[in-house]
Amino acid sequence: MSALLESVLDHINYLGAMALFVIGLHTVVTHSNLIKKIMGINIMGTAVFLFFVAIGNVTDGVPPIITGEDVIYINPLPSVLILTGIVVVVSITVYSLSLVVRIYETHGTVDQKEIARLNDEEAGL
Amino acid sequence: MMMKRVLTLVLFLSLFGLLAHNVMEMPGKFTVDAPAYNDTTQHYLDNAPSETGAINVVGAILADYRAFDTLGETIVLFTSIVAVASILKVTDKKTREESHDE
Amino acid sequence: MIETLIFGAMTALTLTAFVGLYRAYKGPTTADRVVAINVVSSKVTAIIVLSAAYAAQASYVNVALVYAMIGFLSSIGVAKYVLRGHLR
Amino acid sequence: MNDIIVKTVARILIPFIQLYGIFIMLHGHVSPGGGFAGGAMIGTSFVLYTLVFGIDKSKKKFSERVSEYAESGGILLYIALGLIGIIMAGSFLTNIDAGFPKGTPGSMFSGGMIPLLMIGIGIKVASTFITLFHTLIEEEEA
Amino acid sequence: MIAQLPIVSMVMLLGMALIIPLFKRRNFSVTTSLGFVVLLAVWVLTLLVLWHVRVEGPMTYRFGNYEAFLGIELYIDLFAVLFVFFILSLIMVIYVYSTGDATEGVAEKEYGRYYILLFILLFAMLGIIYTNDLFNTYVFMEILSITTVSIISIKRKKENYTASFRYVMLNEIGSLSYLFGVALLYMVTGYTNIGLVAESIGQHWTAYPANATTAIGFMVVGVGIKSAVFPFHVWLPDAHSTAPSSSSAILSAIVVKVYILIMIKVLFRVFGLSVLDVIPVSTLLIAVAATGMIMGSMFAMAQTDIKRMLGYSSVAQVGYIVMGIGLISVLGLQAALFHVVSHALMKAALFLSVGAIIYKKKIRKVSEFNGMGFEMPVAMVVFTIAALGMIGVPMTTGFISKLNLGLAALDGGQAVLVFVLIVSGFLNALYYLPIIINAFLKDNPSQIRVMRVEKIPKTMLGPLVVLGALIVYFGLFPGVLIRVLEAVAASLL
Amino acid sequence: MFKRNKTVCDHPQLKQRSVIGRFTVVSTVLVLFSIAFVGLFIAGVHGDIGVFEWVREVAVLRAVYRFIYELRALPLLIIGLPFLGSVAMLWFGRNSCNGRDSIVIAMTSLTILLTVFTYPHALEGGFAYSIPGVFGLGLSFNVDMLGFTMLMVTSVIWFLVMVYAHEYMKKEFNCNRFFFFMGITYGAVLGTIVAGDLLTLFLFFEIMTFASYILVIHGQKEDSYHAGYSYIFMGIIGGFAILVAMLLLYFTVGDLAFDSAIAALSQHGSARYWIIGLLIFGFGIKAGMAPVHVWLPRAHPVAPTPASALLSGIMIKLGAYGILRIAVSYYFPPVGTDGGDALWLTSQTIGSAVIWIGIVTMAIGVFLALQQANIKRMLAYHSISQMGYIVMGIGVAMYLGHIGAMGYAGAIYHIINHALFKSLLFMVAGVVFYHTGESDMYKLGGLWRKLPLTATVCLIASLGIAGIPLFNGFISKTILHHGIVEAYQYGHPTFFYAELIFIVISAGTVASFIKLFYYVFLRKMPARYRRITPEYNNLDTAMAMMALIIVYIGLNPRFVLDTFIIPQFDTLAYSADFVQTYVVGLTFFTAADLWLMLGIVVFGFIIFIGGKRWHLFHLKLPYWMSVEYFVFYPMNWIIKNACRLMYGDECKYNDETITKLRLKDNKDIGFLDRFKIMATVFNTRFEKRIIRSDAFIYTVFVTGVLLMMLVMRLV
Amino acid sequence: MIDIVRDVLIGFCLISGVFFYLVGAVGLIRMPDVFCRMHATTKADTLGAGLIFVGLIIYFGFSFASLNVLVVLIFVWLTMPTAAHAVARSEYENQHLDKTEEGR
Amino acid sequence: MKQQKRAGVVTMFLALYAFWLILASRFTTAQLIAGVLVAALIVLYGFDMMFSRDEASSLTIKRMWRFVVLFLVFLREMIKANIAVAIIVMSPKMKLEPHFKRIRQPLKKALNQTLYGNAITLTPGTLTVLMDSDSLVVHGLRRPNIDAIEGGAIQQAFVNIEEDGQ
Amino acid sequence: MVWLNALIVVFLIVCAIAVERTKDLVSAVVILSAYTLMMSVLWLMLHTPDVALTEAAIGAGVTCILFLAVISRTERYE
Repeated sequence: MSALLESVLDHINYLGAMALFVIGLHTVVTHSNLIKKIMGINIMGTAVFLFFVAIGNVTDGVPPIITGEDVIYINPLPSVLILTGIVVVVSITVYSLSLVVRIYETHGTVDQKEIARLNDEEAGL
Repeated sequence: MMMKRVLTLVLFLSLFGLLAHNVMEMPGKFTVDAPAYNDTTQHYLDNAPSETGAINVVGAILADYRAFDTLGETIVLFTSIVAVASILKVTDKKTREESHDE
Repeated sequence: MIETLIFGAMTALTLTAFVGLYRAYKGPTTADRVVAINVVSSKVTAIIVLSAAYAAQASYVNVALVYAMIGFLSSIGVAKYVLRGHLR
Repeated sequence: MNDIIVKTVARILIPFIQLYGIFIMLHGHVSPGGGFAGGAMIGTSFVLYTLVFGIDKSKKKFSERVSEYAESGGILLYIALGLIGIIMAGSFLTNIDAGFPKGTPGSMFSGGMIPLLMIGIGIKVASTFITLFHTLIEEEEA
Repeated sequence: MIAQLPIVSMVMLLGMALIIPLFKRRNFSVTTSLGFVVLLAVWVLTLLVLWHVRVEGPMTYRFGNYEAFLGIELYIDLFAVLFVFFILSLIMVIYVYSTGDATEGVAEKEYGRYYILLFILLFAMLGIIYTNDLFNTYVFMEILSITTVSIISIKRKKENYTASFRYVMLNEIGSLSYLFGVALLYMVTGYTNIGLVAESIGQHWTAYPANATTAIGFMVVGVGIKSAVFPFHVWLPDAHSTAPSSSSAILSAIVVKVYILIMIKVLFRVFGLSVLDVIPVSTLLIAVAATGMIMGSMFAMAQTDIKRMLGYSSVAQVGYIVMGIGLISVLGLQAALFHVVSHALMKAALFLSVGAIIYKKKIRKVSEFNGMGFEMPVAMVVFTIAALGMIGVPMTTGFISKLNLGLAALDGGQAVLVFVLIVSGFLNALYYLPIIINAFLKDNPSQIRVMRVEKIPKTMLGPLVVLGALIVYFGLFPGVLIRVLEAVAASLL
Repeated sequence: MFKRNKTVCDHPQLKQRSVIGRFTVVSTVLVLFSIAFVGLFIAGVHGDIGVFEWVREVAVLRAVYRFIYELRALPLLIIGLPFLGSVAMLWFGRNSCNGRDSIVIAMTSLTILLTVFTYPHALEGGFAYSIPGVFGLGLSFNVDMLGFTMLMVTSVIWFLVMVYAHEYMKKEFNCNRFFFFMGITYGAVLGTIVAGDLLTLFLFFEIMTFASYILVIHGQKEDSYHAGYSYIFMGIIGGFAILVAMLLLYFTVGDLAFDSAIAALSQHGSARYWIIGLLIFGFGIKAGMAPVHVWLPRAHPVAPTPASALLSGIMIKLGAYGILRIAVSYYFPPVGTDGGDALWLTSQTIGSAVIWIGIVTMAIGVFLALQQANIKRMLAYHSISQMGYIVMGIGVAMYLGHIGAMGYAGAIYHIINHALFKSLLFMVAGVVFYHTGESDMYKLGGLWRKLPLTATVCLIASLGIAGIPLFNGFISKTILHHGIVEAYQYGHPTFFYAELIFIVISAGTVASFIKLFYYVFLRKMPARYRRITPEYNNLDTAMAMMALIIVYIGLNPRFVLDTFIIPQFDTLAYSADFVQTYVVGLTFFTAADLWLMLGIVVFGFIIFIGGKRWHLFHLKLPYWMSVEYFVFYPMNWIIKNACRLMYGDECKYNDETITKLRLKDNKDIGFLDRFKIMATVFNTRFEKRIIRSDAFIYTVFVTGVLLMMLVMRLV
Repeated sequence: MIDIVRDVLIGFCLISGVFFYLVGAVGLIRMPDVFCRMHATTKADTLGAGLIFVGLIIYFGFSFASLNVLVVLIFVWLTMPTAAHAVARSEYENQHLDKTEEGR
Repeated sequence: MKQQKRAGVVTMFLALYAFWLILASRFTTAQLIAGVLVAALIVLYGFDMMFSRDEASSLTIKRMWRFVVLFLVFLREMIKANIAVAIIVMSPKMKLEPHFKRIRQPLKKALNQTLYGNAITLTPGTLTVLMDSDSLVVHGLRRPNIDAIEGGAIQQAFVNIEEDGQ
Repeated sequence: MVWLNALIVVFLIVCAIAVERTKDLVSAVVILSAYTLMMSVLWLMLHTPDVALTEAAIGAGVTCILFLAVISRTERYE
């Protein structure tokens, strides 16, 4: 038991990232509200970033700002990649949000099922 | 309906289970022995101030070693703003009506 | 000793943040949620400063500063939205 | 948000946020932060301004024309710095080899082109967020 | 100096995109002609690079003169530069077309933005193909996806928005999956450079097999979503059918292919045969591809909207390509690459000709194509050539790729795939032929009195003719191309 | 492209008289000239008159002869001529239809000329020419004796039909398009024949399929579109089957030429069977073989008469030609291999199957032909039946191996004969339609008085197809009969029943042509046909020519045998003794054959009279006997029940589109329509559903992939 | 000696700060309506944050870090009540004007 | 008026500069120069963002002292009230009488009003809900809390500051 | 430290689930901002102040407001 617990604690960030990934995915899948979907995407993105950052982490490390002291620095590369990733996800989010606005203006709803129903009606099905 | 929801939940739980199982096999110790903490990292930490003059290694990598990534990322932002403008910018009334009608 | 205390404070604050989360999820009105999140926000600010002390990294305080500055933005946004229905 | 308290606090706060944003932007190479965070902070200050004082004022302060130039300009600055690398050192986006002054590590004026790139990014990000927010909340009169 | 050309060409494209807003007040033709000049210059530069690479072998370009394990590098080998050259050529054709039509449904004010997005899209594609860095690939992938989505949604129609939304959601999920894979790879190797990762994964993956398998799964699925491999094609029909015609052509002919090139890179460059032999990726890809080949055609059959039909046809054709990749052999890869080229040509021709018809006649329904062959002869003839190519009729590129794919399948010991190939081809015939027949051999009852040959602008006519001619040319004389692609495939494996 | 503008001869006012004079005379002269030319050729071959010596003596002619003789690209020229000609006539045909037709006639007659010049090469065993680089594999052409025979038959019949078509097409629209695609088809047919490897053959075969499609749907009516769909899609299926076989072949052998495969093929077990099976399937579709004949009775009647004459006369023969070509090249070990060779065994196995397929094809064709009222439809079914004979002959040739020469000879002979009389019969049907506007034989009658020449040629052709002595059908049927008899003598005794069926079917053929002739030409004439004014024109020229050839072959059966067929055995591995004894030494008109024939005729009369008496010609076959039923009823059932299972009461299976599926008459809703409706149903059910579960699919798939990899890793 | 005093001071500040946060949390749960909850939370938060920050200022001693913390404290005290006020005001006007009542 | 504005600018500039120096954490020449430049830039650019109407007055020692006094008073009140509220919250039976009350306020300047309102909010038991130029609506947990506001110590301190400024 | 880390991860997961479960989009946004806040703390725990800063500025400030802006232009309840 304690071995398992130790293992879990060792991997806690990874596990958390996986859980968040799955939750985000679940949000995207099960919710028909478009804004909710975007939130799900955000959560997924953060999960991946968390995973990335957790890779670079070193217990009792310090941020990689070189001061000349004898300390263990964490791995700086994941942070860099994540910095880029965050902005990318934000821009995607913004773009999808603007799409949602237009969808609401044209369809009168932001619910995917409703939109599908409206489209079906329009197509005469 | 309930059945469907439960099935979905089971699916996602199994996905999580699989992922968790896989994750547990990965190198977990957050130490310098981790595979990712290799010569690249060491080189960054040792030589970044002398090679770039920046003591914040993250900044050094961001704007020097991997500056091309950052360029790409600014372009993502640029693209997103152009895209949003192309969707949301108010055009004159006539074109809008044309495009929304039909 | 002090480090342990700081760590304990961080843990305690994190635990109390759950309460805020509960209220934010449960709260009948929007104001409730926002208030709850405000609590979480201030707790987070405190945690960050505490962690700066714990990790002996003065630069972490900068993050707290960011939260102190723009943490209330969302509250104002929500307030304006509830009041006006738009953000213009 | 026609409220005295909020307005006044915003008025006090906005310059500080901006200053802090610029600080983060300029100190990307010596302390945490960088172009993104700084730019986002500046953008946030304008978002706050818009929220509190309304979009018209905000647009007057940061017009579309400015935003257009800022957006293109940020990237063009970046590219120009990169091209200097090609000319001087035979590789795009070269830092020290291309003749940018290295400075003493740790001081503000160091790191060659890194602060310049950060400024470029910061301008870009700030103007992007401002414009995005303006575009998103702006509703056409129909 | 040659070494600088790839990045210079990329910067030129980017610069073009950035200075378009400055020409806002001028006549728009100035912008388009300037854009064409830039494209032409880039094309010439790429030709130079191609020549250089063919003679001297692959070259690497390191940003900031840093070592590969520190910075980002471009790896310009024959594979990359050949496809860049091909993409540029095709884009030039589509570009010329788009200046004539630009854009059914795009407001005139948006033209500038359309071309900004177009040039950034090109920049991103060049970046994706040239770069030798996994994370950089991700960044460019995001640029690519956001630009592709926005050249769909720029049309500002009801259905465009929903289609774009679905596209952007799935794209983002795909990107994140890919990034996840990159993270997993980074975890055990510590590099993001493709060459170093490949070196390192070959040694380390037995120590962390869970890592490599999860990574390969996520990366393939992530790129698979973007390249519309069968179960993930769901975004494609809507997106392709609603987009402006030139956008559809770009999307279907090029963008999807670029993602497939990423998939090839990931599979063969990153993981390499030693891993692929053990992990059952081949089975997976082949199963997916075979299903896609049949199902895509099945779905296409019942479509009433012609562009939607073409979209589904793309799904099936992507299945062909993935099948070639999944065989994991030189022959299969070569066939897949050839089909990348041939399908790009054919699909571009199809979308552009349909676009010309929509531009002039404003019809989209399959059933309304009666008598179209007499009203718009050139467009319809090009359509016919391309459609016959899709079916796999000899003398078109489609036949050659079918031949190669079939041989590769036999070579891989998967004879049943040949059967799938044939069934798919037959299903293709089932929905392409009636259109052609109706267009040339049936009369449009409402228009029989006023039937006349519609004139389409020369800028639209030229590209159509060029594409049609290319399809036939490569169908008749594929020798050179096949030999080059064989060399490419051999170098990849 | 093909503008819908009517050409000059499409105008009804101009149609009647103005063009009769000059063009008819010219074309008659041309026909006579070509008869003379072919006659000279025949004479030259037999060495009776020193034609070749004469040619060699005249310097100019010698120069021309040598030039053409040494022209290696002659096959390419033969193929290219029709293509060029068709483009040219499209150009000239814009203004005058006479100009266009002149080009057509000139082109076809020139092709005959060029074909004749290949004879020396063909005799020497081949005439190879190749263009490397095209398609990556290169094209190659080869004219051997088999090819030459086919070329000769094709070019002569095509020429005559073109002469016929000039007159006939005046009643149709879109003549330009018709002749253009006729030319393309002609080129493709010639290309298929002179192809030197499978790739080239496939290429031209496909072109032929697509070009002749236009001919089939020329009428542009609903039924012609229906028929056209069947035709083109079956053609495509066949093409794909050939493609697969080609892939397999290229993979196993590494080459596609018609002679290099043998050693490599004999080492591959199952691939050998797959290749031949697929090729027989693919070519069999074009040949109208039994289970896949469904397109033929639809497509042939709806085409304009010249087209259907050529479809029935030439194009379906190409299927048989393909099978034959494969059989004698890939599955035919060289002289000297023993009977235990693997290829022989394959050939034998396949051969027995092919024989039975041929028999079944014959039976189905004749049986259904007897039920038809439409003349062209009946003729189409007879085409199936006669193809059965040919296929059976090929089967015998394959089955018997070294001693299968009789089947081979019979097949080729029947190809020639059937091309002649079936084209002629279709032309007759066309003439009847031309004058009366009617093609239901029960509504016609007594036309021999109005159209005496037509009646005569119809009689000749009918006698030919029925196998009456002194007409050509008798000869080939006799040879085929010898072949099948040999099959059960040297092979398995069950082929005795095949022979029995063969005989019965011959009787059925007789009966049905008695019926045709009786109903159309004899009987009492209905009143509405009394005003027909027969006049001499090109129709009669062409038909008379054809009839003459039929009679000539019937009277001089050894001519074809000696000129065309016997030389082919030089390059084939048939046992020389056997060929010498049985084929060369074959005597026609033996008493046994004549008695058998008499019996058949009598039996045929009995069938006809019995059928007329008890109305057996109006049998309606039950629905469950049709191919559609076998394929689609189960599919229908499965989809219906799957729908019910999944949707319960919401199942929209009774939608409007679906009700169409219930139609039992396969004329209204065809083979492919059913398939398309099925696909549509499937799509409407699942497409949206799949699209709307976008990210869900991702989840399922990722889970599946991870699970699969986990399992693979742990196991 | 001075160290012990400092430690004790820090300990007191931190513990009482956490205590006030705890009070805020309890109030957040127990209070009956929005405004009351606001009382509980905002105030407790403010003093809690203040105490913790003061403790940390003592901890950091006389350095720029403590100045930074002080700045953070100032900003927190500037923004938190503002946010609370904004929310309260919106809620107040909402309730009194009966615009909407959300309670799903 | 203009004078006041200029004074405001200077105040703001100084505040920003101080902020910069605190952030920079070291006094190198580069930091000092950059701080001046950036603070000046922000003040110049954001001039109309910061000063809409009037109001900043010059910073004198006296005023600063008053501020300190205000701060101390405020701290005392706050701690007192905080403990009170904590007791309320922690007691098993919460004796609450929540209510709104409109009270008058004497302050004129927006800055002071703001600080006053915030101070009220910060003091436990009371909450500024609405604020006009001459009155404000306060929500109180208990009656005594609100009653203590009007004329309380904090208000007095604010009045002192305001008077001083004029 | 590990326990705190685990606690924060649990908080994040609970937050994510709350975001998913709640029907009111405004409160979802509000909870999302809390999620971002805690994420930022986690990143400080993992010693990456750069990311924490960026996340703080972008996540808490901009994203949240942009979501709100869109909700204000569309529907509030799911």
